[in-house]
Amino acid sequence: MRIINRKPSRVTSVALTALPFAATIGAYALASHYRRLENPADKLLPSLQQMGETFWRMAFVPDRRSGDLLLWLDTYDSLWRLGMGMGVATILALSLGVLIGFIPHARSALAPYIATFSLIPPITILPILFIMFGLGETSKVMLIVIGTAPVMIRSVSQEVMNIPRELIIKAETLGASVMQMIFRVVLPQTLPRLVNAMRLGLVPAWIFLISAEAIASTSGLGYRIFLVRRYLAMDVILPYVVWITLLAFIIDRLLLLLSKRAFPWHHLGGESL
Amino acid sequence: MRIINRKPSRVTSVALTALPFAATIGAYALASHYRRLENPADKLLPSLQQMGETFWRMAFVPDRRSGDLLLWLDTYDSLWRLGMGMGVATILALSLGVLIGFIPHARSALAPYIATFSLIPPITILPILFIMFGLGETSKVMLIVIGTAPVMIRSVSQEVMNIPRELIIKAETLGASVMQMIFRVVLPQTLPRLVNAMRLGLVPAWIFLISAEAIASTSGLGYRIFLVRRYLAMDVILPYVVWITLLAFIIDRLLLLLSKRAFPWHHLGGESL
Amino acid sequence: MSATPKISVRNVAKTYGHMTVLERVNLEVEEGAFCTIVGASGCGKSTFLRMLLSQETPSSGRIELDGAPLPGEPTPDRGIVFQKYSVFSHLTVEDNLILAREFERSRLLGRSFGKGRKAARAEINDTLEKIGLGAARLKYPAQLSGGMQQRLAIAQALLKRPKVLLLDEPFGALDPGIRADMHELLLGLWEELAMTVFMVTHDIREAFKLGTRILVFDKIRHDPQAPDAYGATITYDLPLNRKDAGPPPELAGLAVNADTSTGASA
Amino acid sequence: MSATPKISVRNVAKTYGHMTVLERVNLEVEEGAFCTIVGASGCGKSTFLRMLLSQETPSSGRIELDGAPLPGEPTPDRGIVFQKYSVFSHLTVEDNLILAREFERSRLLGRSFGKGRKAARAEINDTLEKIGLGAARLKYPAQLSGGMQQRLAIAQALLKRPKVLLLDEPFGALDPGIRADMHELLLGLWEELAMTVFMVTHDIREAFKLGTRILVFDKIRHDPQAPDAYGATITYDLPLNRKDAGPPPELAGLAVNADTSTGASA
Amino acid sequence: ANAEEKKDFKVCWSIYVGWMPWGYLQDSGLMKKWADKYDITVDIVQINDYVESINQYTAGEYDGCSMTNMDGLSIPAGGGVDTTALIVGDYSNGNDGVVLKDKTKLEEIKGQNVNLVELSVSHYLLARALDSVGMSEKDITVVNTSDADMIAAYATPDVTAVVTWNPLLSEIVAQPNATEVFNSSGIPGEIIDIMMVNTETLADNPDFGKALVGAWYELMGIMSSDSEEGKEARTAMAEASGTDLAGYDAQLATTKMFYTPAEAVEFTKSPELSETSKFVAEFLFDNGILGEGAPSPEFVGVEFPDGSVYGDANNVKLRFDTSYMEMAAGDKL
Ligand SMILES: Nc1ncnc2c1ncn2[C@@H]1O[C@H](COP(=O)(O)OP(=O)(O)OP(=O)(O)O)[C@@H](O)[C@H]1O
Ligand SMILES: Nc1ncnc2c1ncn2[C@@H]1O[C@H](COP(=O)(O)OP(=O)(O)OP(=O)(O)O)[C@@H](O)[C@H]1O
Ligand SMILES: [Mg+2]
Ligand SMILES: [Mg+2]
Repeated sequence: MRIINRKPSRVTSVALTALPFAATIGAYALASHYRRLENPADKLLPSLQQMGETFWRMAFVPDRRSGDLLLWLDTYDSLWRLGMGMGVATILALSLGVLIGFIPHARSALAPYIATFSLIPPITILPILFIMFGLGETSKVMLIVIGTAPVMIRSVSQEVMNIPRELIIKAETLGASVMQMIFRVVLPQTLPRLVNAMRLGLVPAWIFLISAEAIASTSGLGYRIFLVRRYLAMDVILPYVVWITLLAFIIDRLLLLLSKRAFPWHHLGGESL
Repeated sequence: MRIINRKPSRVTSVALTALPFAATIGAYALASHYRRLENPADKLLPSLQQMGETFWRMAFVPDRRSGDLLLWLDTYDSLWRLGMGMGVATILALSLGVLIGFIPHARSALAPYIATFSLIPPITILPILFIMFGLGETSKVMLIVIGTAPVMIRSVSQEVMNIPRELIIKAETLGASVMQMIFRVVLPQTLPRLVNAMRLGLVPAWIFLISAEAIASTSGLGYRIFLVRRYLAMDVILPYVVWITLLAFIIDRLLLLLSKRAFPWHHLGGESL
Repeated sequence: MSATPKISVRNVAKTYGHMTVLERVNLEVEEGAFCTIVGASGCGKSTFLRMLLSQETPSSGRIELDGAPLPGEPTPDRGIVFQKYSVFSHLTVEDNLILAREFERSRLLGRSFGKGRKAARAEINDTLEKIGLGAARLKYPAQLSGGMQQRLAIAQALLKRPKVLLLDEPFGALDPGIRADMHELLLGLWEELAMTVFMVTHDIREAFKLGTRILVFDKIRHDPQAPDAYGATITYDLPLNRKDAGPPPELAGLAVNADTSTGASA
Repeated sequence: MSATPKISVRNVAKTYGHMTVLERVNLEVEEGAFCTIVGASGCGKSTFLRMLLSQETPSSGRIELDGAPLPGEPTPDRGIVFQKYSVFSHLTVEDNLILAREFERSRLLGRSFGKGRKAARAEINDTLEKIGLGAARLKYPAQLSGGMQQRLAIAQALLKRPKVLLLDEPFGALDPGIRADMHELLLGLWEELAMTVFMVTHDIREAFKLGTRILVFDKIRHDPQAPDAYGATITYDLPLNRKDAGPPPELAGLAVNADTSTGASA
Repeated sequence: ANAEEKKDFKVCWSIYVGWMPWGYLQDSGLMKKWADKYDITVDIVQINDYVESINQYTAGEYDGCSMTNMDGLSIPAGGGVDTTALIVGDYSNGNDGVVLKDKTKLEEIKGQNVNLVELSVSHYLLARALDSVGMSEKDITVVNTSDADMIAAYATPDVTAVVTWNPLLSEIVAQPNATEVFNSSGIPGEIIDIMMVNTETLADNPDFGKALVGAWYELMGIMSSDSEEGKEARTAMAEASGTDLAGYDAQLATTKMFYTPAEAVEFTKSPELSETSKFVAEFLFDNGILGEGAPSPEFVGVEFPDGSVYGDANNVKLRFDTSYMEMAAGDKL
């Protein structure tokens, strides 16, 4: 049988999935081992054990200065910011996306502007953003919004425009007003794709969260990484990166699950990643 | 007629498009004017004229220290890095995307790994990238690749999986081998979507380019912005941001044009943004 | 003609780029007519229906509805069943059918809840049985066979009880039994509501059985050098008498043609 | 039976989740047979074809091709025309038609250039004219009408000259004239190549005209409480004699049914 | 000017050995104690990014900000914001250094790529170091490298020379192949860490200055003592900067802290400060940092405690004012 028609069995599939992860960990352990053979005090690639210990300490030993469990404090603060930022970005993406995708006049007025706006790398105008939104939580949330919303808006409006014209016409012949079409046709058809846009948007959202926390903050995962970076404390940074990746992965899977639960009709066709 | 069926005329459309841009420039000019009333030497919001002069000087007056025309030097270096980064990312996206989307075994092995990888904020693992790729041009290009490729791979593989199964089956009944299907069905069906993925990928690519140039370099648009940020020279930063946005916009339009020229069949349906 | 015709088409032409699809189409249709449209595939029948729906505008000429220019956009007084059956993929069978009712009842969101929803769902029980989708009421369109989707699309359009109904090969994917049921359903509503119907079909017998008037589209001008230069127009426009035993003499050729194609066994 | 049958289906059933679509399907088909398949819409005809193509695997039972188990994937010896005509949207009409040839000639990339390409394009001139797409040879599928796309799909499958040809309502969107041409094209190739054909149709006349054997799919067991519990099977399996004037007596009921639906005018 | 009396003030600081007391002032409640005394509120805000903190101050978001004399002259003063050096906290005495990989003499830097934060005090230190051996920037190539990446950058083979500050400096010097060939103890008193405040705000609200100075020197007293309390304070500062007490004390060792107001006053009044300002202004001018409108290094005026001015007396934007520190020295707060 052709390779494209052969589905790996359950066991093979799990093994194949584990392979590159195992390879990465193995390669790291080796590189770390040899570096520490040369210089036992090497900080760049700490041993797995060392990282495990540090992670354990961050998670379960209260900080001497504040008495907090740093990992959980950082995680909570970061997730809160990420949630707010993604929430605002999602609302913007949905409302502006539908407007741009569905109403030609709104499209003329906003699409080029937002397309242009989405191309401005936010880090270049940080000083202006900080002046506009202050250095508190707002600016961090806004940086996430500015970093993710334009692309999300763009992709949602494209999805709205991709709704087969026949469906819109059908709704018109069934007597729907513009509002009704938005609520009963456009939104339901777009929502599963919005979830997809959110999943893609989470990648830059994390990046901007970490950048924002590195600039002005006193807690959060990005702050901690930034703080210990000046001592090259990779034994803190690497477990934090793994932790961030794990969190991001869980959020991603939750969104996929949400989409499958809430929009079963959307998943009747092929698989999705 | 319903607003969704009314298309703005050519003139209205141009006016609507110009409106938000004009409003932004107007708002800026006003804010700048009032700030400079208070402090004539204000650096945060320089006047439009001042920015124009600075831009002119960057573009056409040789630098005192090096004798270079800074703008063109920076632009050339940055575009070179961006091009290399996007080139590598595109090749990766296409090859891995087809592999993952088309071959179930490759999907099992690579999809979760790349999905996980795409969630790692690259700035957090810079030190490791430095050991792997040094501090020269390679590391800058690689940062762009790492920042854009995973998402592009993900979206290309999803597009490959979205190719109607009927077409693949049809090709099989016409006697195609796996290679032939890749070259005659999968690639052509995917290419226009790859161009789209590239257009979306350019947004993070610029961000990572600028971050990369902030790390260690002696030229480039991002380098200049970070350098003059040390003395809040917004009269350099803002025109540079506009310039970057313009470059990004031109590249975006060129890609859209390329797609329309090279894949006319893909654009027979609705409009695209 | 004394009364205003329901629909009048005056010298309409339609071109796509350099290609003329339809030209010099003239037609007056009185209220309550059942026009069946036949013609070679690719000659512009679907395009003609799309213009009647205001989905496309004629490149030249004019279409009038009740004596006034056709509205510039689709309106609820003209229903449509597309050639590629399009139903709402995010709604179950029953929700597809109650949608029009919901649009009427809930002006803002177009969505009913609780009791209203239940009542609306009860109202369509009959229809569901008639189109044979009673058992599939909770399925999504992607879970239905082609013919089932087509029946759903027809029922959805009929439930809105439009004044003008446009049907583009609505029965193509149906088996004879179901097709006969659908014919009955359609004819029943047509008589009851005095709808004006335009139906494209490739089945000449069906055209004769259902129509009160048959419109044949064909190209009469040809330029071998430029096959796209001329479009099709209405070449025959004949009234049909349901009680007739066979096609009128003018269409004998067509009917023979139809016989060849659908089997000489009869 | 002396020779191995071309295809034998043994006690095949197919379920989707809790729903049984087909059950207890048994069939032996000799080489060169032209089987037409009829049945109510949604009863599993397309599903049956998909299993013959190896696009789906039976939930139970076995299918054999030339005495050996059916390959686990579609192969070039079985051609298909899908119900929703699917041609390659990125290729023009002529490139769609030469694709199979290109796959044969250029083993690696499946793409011919220059002369080879020109020659391949010349080879299909005849076919293009026969299916009436000569003027549209440079168009993309999205620029064609429904019927034109369907003709293209049929021609594409026929050009590969498969040993077994599976057709799912191939002539649904065609007008009678074109349909007759396509019948001729198909029958000509069938005789020439001794193909084994399975064709789903809703047109009983067409089924009688073309087939050497007719298979009727229907549900015989019903459970009103659980409409999905039982599936359809082959209820009639009759040889047809082309020279017969009408359907065999066993199918009189069916034929009458067909008459009701396609017009009593004949 | 438009006299603006206000009650609520905000100052910002970023993580650096000499500025860690600012964070501790806020956390320990010392600042609140002093602010209450003058019936005002002072909010001390930590900003991780040093440049961003100065930018925010320059844009008017904060009333005061900790920065070096050089950055005070280039950013706020150069940007027309009249700024007063309220608390001269310390100067770098080995906290900034030039490090070569596999080389041991400063002269050997010739022809190399030197990684540093361009236009920062590191750049200034390098210029002064090159000066001391008769070279200039033309003899080397400066590669702008972000401070956060400096240690990792040094670990790569391409990087052979860096100029940086603590704690990065001590991390790099700890590498086996690294030699510190020049440091700021070679130019004592030239890299000064200062709490800068807006001159107008200070003039309109002297209580603001008094509260800051009072709180600062109370903490200096605690911090410099060998008592339990002092140790506790230093430990807290150490952890806030991401290290431990030993690490922090090591950084303090290369910093000349002015633990008493008298020392600070004496340093600020010394004539060398004027000389330093000239070096700095020339360095800034040579690198185009004073802006295109600047016709000469003397474009921005710097006023010293004795009333003398370096540069344009009509455009004085940076003022060294010892009056508040003298109040602290005289216990008049
Ligand atoms: N958007 C379009 N752009 C260009 N040409 C088009 C477009 N839509 C239709 N055509 C052309 O117009 C002609 C008429 O198409 P139409 O779909 O109306 O035919 P039809 O009579 O409905 O055929 P069928 O019976 O096969 O459905 C065709 O030749 C088609 O190629
Ligand atoms: N992927 C699927 N998942 C669930 N049910 C399915 C799926 N595909 C088909 N079915 C169900 O299987 C039954 C048979 O479908 P099939 O398409 O084979 O019917 P058919 O006989 O070809 O009908 P038609 O004449 O309308 O094309 C239908 O009731 C349909 O709802
Ligand atoms: Mg049509
Ligand atoms: Mg079917």
